Amino acid sequence: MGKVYKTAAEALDGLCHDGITVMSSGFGLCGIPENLIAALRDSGAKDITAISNNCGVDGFGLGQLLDTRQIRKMLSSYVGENKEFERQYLGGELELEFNPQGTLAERIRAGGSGIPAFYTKTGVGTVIAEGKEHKDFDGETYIMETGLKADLSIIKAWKGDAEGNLIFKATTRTFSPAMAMAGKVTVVEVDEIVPVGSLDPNFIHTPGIFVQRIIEAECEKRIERVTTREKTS
Amino acid sequence: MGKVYKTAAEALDGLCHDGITVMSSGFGLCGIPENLIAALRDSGAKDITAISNNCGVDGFGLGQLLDTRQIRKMLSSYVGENKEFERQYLGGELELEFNPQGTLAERIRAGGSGIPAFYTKTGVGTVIAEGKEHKDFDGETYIMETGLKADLSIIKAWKGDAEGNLIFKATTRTFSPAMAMAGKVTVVEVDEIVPVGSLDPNFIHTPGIFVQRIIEAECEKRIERVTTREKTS
Amino acid sequence: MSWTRDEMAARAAKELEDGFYVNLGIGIPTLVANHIPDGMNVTLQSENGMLGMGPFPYEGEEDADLINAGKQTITTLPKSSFFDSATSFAMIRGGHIDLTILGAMEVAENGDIANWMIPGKMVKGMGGAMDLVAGVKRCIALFDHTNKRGESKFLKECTLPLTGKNCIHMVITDLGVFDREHGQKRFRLRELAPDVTLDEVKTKTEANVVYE
Amino acid sequence: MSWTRDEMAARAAKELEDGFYVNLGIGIPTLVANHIPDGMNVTLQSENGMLGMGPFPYEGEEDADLINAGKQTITTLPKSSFFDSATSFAMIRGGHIDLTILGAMEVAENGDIANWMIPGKMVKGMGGAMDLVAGVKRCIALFDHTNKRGESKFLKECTLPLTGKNCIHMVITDLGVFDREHGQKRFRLRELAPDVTLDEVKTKTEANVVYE
Repeated sequence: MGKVYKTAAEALDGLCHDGITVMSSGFGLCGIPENLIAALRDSGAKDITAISNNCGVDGFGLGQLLDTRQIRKMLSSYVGENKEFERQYLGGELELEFNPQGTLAERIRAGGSGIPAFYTKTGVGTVIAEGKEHKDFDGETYIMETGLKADLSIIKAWKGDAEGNLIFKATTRTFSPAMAMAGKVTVVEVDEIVPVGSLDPNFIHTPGIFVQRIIEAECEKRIERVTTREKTS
Repeated sequence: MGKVYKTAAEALDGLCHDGITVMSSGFGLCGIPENLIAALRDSGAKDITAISNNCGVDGFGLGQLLDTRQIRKMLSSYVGENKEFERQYLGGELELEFNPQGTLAERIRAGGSGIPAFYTKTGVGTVIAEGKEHKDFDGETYIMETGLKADLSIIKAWKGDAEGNLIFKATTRTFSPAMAMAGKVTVVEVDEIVPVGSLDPNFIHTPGIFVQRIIEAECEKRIERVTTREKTS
Repeated sequence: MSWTRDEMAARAAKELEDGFYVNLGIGIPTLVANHIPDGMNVTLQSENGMLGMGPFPYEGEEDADLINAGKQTITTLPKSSFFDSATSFAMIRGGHIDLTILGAMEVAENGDIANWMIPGKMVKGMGGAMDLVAGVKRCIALFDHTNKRGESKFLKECTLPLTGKNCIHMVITDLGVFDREHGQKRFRLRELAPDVTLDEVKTKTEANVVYE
Repeated sequence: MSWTRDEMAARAAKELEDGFYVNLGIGIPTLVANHIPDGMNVTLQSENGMLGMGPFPYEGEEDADLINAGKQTITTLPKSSFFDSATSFAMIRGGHIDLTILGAMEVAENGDIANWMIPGKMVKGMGGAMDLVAGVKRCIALFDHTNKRGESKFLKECTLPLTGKNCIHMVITDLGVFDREHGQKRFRLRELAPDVTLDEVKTKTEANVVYE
């Protein structure tokens, strides 16, 4: 029953199959589960529905699964950094469902929280609202959005313990806590596995109940846009 | 524009009026804003709608506002520890709306998050579901619950800074983060005000944006049920 | 001899499995914690915002900021974590808790449970009970088979206001164990307490139960 | 002389108030951060989960784990806090952000904005823009008054797919400032850039605007 696995491949063993729905953490290239994405690619699973805010860049992040044609459908809020994505999408090989970023985040949280649907103002009067139930509350119009779940969530954390308790660093957190809740099975890669009891119980971001498997793994952590300022003395 | 106030009375100055809706934090007597409750009592505001998981005990916590007949209506999940509550309720002086604890928590979070309503399985087939919209998702029946907001939220935190950033200790957290979000004005009492920059940005439970006023104040922290075990040597 | 409260709790503890996350109700269910087998990793959730509930503190070491859902002072374990109520009930409602063991005033043969309200008496509130029975994967009701007047509490239909419908998977009373697997509509008698006879159970059970 | 991009940003910065929480869009709006008056406490939110966005790091001090919503490396301030996306958009959707300043492809006289999609071209996605315009208390659109062909981008009606309806409260372009208070339906010209004539604005504005 131990949650700790040695490698990304072992951690995904038995979990990947054709047609699987996978949530993958991160914002741009920040906070993506690099090793688990590679292991998912190597599993050969096809016709994947991928739920992720972005789709990496060409050849990196989820972009790797485009090169191998493993993704059939993407749910994202922004996919602007990827030529191969554009090619496959315009060629009709890839299905795409845009979600406003906040709606995407809340749908994932709802899915993991036993909430099948909720109402939001976001997207009212836009293409996003088409075909969705509209309802008025206090004289304002809202649309209904549904919860999202996944067969598998792969996420990146900073530190974790053998019980699956996790903490996240800086802006790598983004969708990870919600995805950990929404995955039928959640597999995590962390920079460092620490002994149980070394994380302060007041400051655990994701309690171990939401995590089924965990590995320690090194990431390249590529930076999409290095921006700096000059030192003025 | 500073958020730091000296006393509970000053922190509530100008915020209390008859008919106000107030959210008050805590679970039982754990994590209740003792000083702000006393200041609310002293404000003399009447016909208060109080949203709080419990109603304190006789003469302590929100129980104090029962003695002074300031509460007209309570939204709670459990009010079992209070004789004066029982007396006023059975005498028709006090209105009471029970919410399942998880529904109450989620309604408050929703209210603070711009979500006017959501669906839940909790309470389906019970008195809680009466008069509420029912809807099926994937063959299961859910009921619609609405978001809750307050004119004023009074909450207790462990440490806070002048920007309103907060951390909570142990099981005092409960409804506080959601109530901070759902209050039009949120006033906090903390055990300790610490310098801005001394709280680790990775481990702030409630970001300062949700907090308008803050005081440092000592609490009695009465324990409702002291339970201990014997030392076996 | 029917089971004592502690024996009922011990029997309920046999339903635990390694790796389980469990929420125990107030009363007899609380005693189940004393019967977790050594070496089995079971994590107790307290719906006021804690996973990994530890034992009661030693005298003088109580922390007013650390209580369980029954408002008792408790302690942490190395694996413990704290979270807010919205997250706690996301955990419960979202089906992440493996098992809950709850007290009951009445359970019906269709799995309905009533354990929060007696009309005409002062109502204390349902607390987290409605969320637990609606959300947790498996719900066990643990209660005395009959009331003080000797009347069955395991009924054809609940007479008290419900906590949840069709949500109880197993019933453990002082007389025995009844369960229904997923998909099965009716409870089946699985086990009798020592020296309790089938006749006694049949006499004291109003619910239509399969007796093999 | 119409305003430069930097002058537009400086003009937008005049809408900031002490204590404000502000979300700045990508492009010209980002420049507004350079014009926050000294001594004014303005907290910048980045929708990927940060309050209190600091300046770009010095070379060699970039942290791959710390970026803004434009995916640029940034730094923290003493007041900074991090949180997850669900909380970040609870903040936005729940009306806790005082002001957002966004770029636009088109704004209509009724306050509609289009800034995410040009049909026929590859669509990159709306990111957080739809949430921002729907949730933030006050929305300012900051954009060049005309496109490359000299055609007005401040229109009677948007021609591109909308980001949000009736949500823009102020328009700042290279030619001037237009606003509508709450409840007012139409925008009113408030200010002209230096040496820009009323005639020029009228010629270049398709929207029905109140010119006093």
